[in-house]
Amino acid sequence: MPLDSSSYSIAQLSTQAAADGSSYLEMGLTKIICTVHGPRESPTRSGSSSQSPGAHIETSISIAGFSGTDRKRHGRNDKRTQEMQHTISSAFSSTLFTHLYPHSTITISLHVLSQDGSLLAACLNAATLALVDAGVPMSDYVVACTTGSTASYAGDGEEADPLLDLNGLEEQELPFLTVGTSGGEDKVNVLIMETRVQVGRLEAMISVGLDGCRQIRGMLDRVVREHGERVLEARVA
Amino acid sequence: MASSTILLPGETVPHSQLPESKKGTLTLGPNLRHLPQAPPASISILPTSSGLLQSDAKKIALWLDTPHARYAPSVGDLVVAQVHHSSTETYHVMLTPQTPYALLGQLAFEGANKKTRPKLEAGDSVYARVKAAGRGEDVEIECVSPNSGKADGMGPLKGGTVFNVSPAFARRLMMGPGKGGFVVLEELGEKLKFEVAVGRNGRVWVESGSVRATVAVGRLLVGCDEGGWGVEEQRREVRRAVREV
Amino acid sequence: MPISVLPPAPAPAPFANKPQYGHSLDDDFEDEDEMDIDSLPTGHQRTSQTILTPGQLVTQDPQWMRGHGTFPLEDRNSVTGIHSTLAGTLQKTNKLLSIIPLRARYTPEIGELVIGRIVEVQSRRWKVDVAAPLLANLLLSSINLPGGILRKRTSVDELNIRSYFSEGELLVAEVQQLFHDGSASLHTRSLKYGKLRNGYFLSVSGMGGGSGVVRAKRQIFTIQTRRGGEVDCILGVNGYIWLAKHVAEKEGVGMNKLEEAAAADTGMYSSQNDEIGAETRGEIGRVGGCIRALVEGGVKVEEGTVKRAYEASLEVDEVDGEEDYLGAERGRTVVEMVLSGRG
Amino acid sequence: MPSEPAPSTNESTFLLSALRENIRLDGRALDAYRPISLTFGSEYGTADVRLGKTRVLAKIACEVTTPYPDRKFDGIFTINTELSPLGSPAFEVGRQDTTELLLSRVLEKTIRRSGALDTESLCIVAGQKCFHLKATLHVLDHDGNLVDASCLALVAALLHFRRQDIEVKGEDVTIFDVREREPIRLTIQHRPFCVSFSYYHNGEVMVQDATLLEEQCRQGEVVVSMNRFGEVAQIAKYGGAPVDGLSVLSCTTAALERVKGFDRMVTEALKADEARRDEGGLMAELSAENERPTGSMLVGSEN
Amino acid sequence: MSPSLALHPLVRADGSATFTSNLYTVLAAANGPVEVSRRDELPEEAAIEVNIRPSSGVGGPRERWMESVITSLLRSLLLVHLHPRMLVQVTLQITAEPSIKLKRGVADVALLPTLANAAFAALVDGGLPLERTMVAALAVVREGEVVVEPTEKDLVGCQSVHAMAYSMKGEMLLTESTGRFDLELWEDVSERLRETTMAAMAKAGEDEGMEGGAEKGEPWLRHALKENVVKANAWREGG
Repeated sequence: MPLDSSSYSIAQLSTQAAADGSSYLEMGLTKIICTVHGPRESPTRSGSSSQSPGAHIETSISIAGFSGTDRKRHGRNDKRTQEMQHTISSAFSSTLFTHLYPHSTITISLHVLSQDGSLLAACLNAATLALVDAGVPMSDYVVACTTGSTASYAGDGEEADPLLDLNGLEEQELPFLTVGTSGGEDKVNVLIMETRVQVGRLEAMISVGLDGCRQIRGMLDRVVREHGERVLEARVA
Repeated sequence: MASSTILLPGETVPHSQLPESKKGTLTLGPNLRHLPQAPPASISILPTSSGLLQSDAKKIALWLDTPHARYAPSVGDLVVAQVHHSSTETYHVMLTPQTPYALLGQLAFEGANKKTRPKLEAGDSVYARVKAAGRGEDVEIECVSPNSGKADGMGPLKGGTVFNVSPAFARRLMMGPGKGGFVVLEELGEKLKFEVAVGRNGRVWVESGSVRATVAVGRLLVGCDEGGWGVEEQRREVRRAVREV
Repeated sequence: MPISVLPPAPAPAPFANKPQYGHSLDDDFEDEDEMDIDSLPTGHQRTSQTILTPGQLVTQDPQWMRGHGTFPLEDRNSVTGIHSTLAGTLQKTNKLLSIIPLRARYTPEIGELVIGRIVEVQSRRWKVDVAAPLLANLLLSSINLPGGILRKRTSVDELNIRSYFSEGELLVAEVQQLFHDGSASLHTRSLKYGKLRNGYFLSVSGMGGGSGVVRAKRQIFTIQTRRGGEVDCILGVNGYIWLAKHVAEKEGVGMNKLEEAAAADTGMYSSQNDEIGAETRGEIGRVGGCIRALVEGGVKVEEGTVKRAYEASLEVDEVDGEEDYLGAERGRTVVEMVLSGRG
Repeated sequence: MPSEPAPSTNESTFLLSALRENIRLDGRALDAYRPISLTFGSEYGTADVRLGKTRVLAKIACEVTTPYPDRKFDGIFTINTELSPLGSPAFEVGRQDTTELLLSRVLEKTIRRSGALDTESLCIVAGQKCFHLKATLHVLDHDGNLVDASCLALVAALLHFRRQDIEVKGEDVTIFDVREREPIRLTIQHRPFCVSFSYYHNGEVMVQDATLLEEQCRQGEVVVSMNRFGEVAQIAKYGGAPVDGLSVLSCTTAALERVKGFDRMVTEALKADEARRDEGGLMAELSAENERPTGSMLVGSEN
Repeated sequence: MSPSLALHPLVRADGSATFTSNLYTVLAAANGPVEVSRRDELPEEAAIEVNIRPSSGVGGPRERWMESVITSLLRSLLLVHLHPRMLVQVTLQITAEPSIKLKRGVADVALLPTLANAAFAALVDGGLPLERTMVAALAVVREGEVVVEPTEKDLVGCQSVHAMAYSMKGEMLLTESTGRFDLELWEDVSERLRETTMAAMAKAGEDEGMEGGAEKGEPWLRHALKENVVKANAWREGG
């Protein structure tokens, strides 16, 4: 299934000069700014805190009050947000070469300006770009997308048509999951599903998701290369 | 031998239970304290926990055993410690979780000098003896015998794995064959080849070269601790374990 | 001060306008496979002009060795290849392949000149921020103490440690040693190193970026400004830059120990600025503006470019009339002049 | 700040090499659970689950309150998980930690979001009065796999719970004391259970019901929640080392088998508990009356 | 009915105990001595931290108040100076409560003896150094009559509720009362409670000598602790 990407996704690197790495990503109407700081020395190194062999990855997500339609205030202590933060941190801790940076911290800050579905996926993609920009070594990009299933959970599995990259409205109506890959060859890094669905439906959903991730990886890779070429041009000039 | 006096915290130890030795001073072991302000005629010794009063007439010692207490380091104890981090001259090691780290000098190994000292990483295990432990001060351990300057079996523990048992069980294991009510290690030793280092802090290191055998030894120890097996049961379980390996 | 309002940058073109690139992972890996490594010249400062991205296969040829920015990965046919971990360019040093990132935090190396900020004072050392992943160490024994090199360190010095450097103060130093975790140990045992004052700090992205400070023959130089006298420029390899009023060196070049001691005594560790004239301040600001313009234009910052940019800024002033601000259009003009001057 | 100490290098290296040979330190098969025991308390809505050394106690309480203004026809159902030093000296009172966060999120998604409890049935007078059902989870001993044990305890407690009976006459609501009228069961629409998989060696070794040590050494986990009809309530794989898509799918297959076992076990335990309570014979007729609505709901979810 | 006490029901905590009175069941865990946060560290003695957790929901001001009462009681029991700059942590989980709703103030006082006994037993189990042995008990005054160890029914409509704890030597360690009563009545209650608590700790020999020993109940605390010790030392006979 081709990802409908015409005039749809926009991504940039090095958008914030003050950060070690930064990116701006749009997936549909979901818009995210990501900044990466570090690796830098962990602030608390008292005797009791453990001397971790590798860098610690901290993620913070701030969701702007105006990002959704309902103008809800999203507290930092919201458990849903905290869960996303945990997911992003642990997704990257297996992909980044954290052992190169003992007792230091890499901070990923995600600012959600507008949300319309696929929030976790967009956050993961934006963070990947910002980390590449920051020059943190990684074994592969982490790329993610959402897939849904058209029929409700009670229906017959055969007729259900999986769909890719859901917007907010679709997420409310359909069972869906977020799948993130890294390491190539359809390796699943992140898989989060929060809606009820018949078990038979999963296989199709996951395989469509993996295909979507492959396409998104291509996009992100192109963005990185174009950015790199621009940088090189300036250097040579 | 074991007396049958069971005391509650704050009860006075009956005079009849004091070791009958005129010479030498009475040594008070764990969980007992002496109230000096009491009239001199009556020696006032109070237990701080509930337990069975133990006495040793030869050493003129008196102590109380508590079954479940957290391990409290005391000088001379052998422990299995885990390196947490290192600073310039010392390793900071863990004896029990959630307690301040004990100190292990980087040169407190057999024949260690600046060049030959063993390099330990966080997470490594050592078999060591408690060198100093006092109220309100840091616990110190060492991997070298203070008298001989030899390792005496202490030092870094390579390979194998560590099993957690209760400190009381560890102490009984260390009493030697038969005395602590355990025959597991002895029985096993006849059938399997393995190394073991019992730490008073409730950690037992086992290494046999084979995963299966190490697991078998560990499971027997843990089973013995948690199941409270009698001698016969221990023999039976050992036989079964050996068959499986 | 005039403020220039920049129009928002046009949104980058959406993906679909371009040909699909690297449709699948496998394509990616195989297409990029045969990079012509052999024709790449070996040595520093000379890297390939192709961008490598994280996860990409560099080569499967077993003759090459893995350097920084690469990792080994076995593919389905259990052939181990060298893959990139960074977005950057390939550098070849004999048989060693490394990836030079487009941008990264500073990685200290022995002998490099850095500018740092004191973050923490400990009993016998300072912790210094040098824009690296870990804070650098500066031992009390690695600094020159007032009273000359022969002076013995005493416990009084330990107690007075804050009188040499205290939190927030800036210094220029050299990387003396690296620890196994990659953190640096600094020293200031030379007259050109030590506490910084009488000037202005700015930070640009460090090594490996498209712009910023690069290692050069001279990191410390003096610009003879038109009106404000001489301005000292210290370009820390870590991307920290110090611009200050030039302080005349005491009597000649061949300093002996006595003179060193004397120099050390006179306010070596003073935190007070000297009197700086308004014109000098203006010129310091102009040099700062030039450096910022260079960074914005993606030009590397080194002695040559900074000096040329300064000259260019004066020319711009002659054409456009005098103005302090060197942003936006004026900045771009300066950069163009610098580049054309070189070409 | 107390924390669970990291296992020593000896322990983690050994555990990994043992798993390479498909050996677990306690002698279990990779897909075997530790002995499970489920007991109910004397009060309704109390379930105590032991999973080896892990032990969790779920308690359900109910009170009358006003519903949320935006959800007039729904009662309130909250799940509260707090880890205390009871479960492990490493837990601190009032501190937010990841274990607790993930546990509460998984339970939230598995039980609340999947609609296991019909919250509409907790409504008394729309917009004015409703029941607030509070489920509290006490972790008494933590030796790994809190998620599976907690979910099992919570579902069992919900099935065991009886709320006070009510009578609505226009605006007047009478709430009957337990002594006056036999309390009634909750409307449970389906019974989801969690099955957690820990994996090692890049997903080549998958282990069910990991102990604390196994959890500390793992590369990642996959938590699958589903009911015995194969409806998946949630799946969570929060990062960790990447694994094949196929092995995630095989987790769901294995989970289904396990869930069927859990379901059977809960049913039997409930039956046994009822038999015990029924000894007096007094409750026989009353409970027969209550059997009907709950039974029909179960059938309903089978379609 | 004499209260029941089970020692070491938990695995992870250093010491633990389940105590069931006529009204409540409390599960107690004691950890210590463990590392203490800088903020709570005391230079000369161990800090004591008590946490009370209601059976459902999270604790509030009532629990905080009970915590402060139990903390000061434990301070008089523990030999805190033996572990300076350390922490003794006691967690008390209420697992069963009376099914009827009690008045707030009444319920708080009524819970105290159960909490105290459970906490004490957990400390003993955890081998923490104690200065003395104690037992707490509850009494209510109902229609002018003192009822020791009341049941749910006794609590409804009582005039006053009294929770007290005594050491083995008869020292009063805790007294909390609520309701309407005068000094004379309080003295009467405290004497009755003293007898009850002393009986719970009495040695077998003394018990018979006591007047109306049977009525006061058996020395359940001594029995429970003794049993625990005997069980732990069973191997000595076998070996």
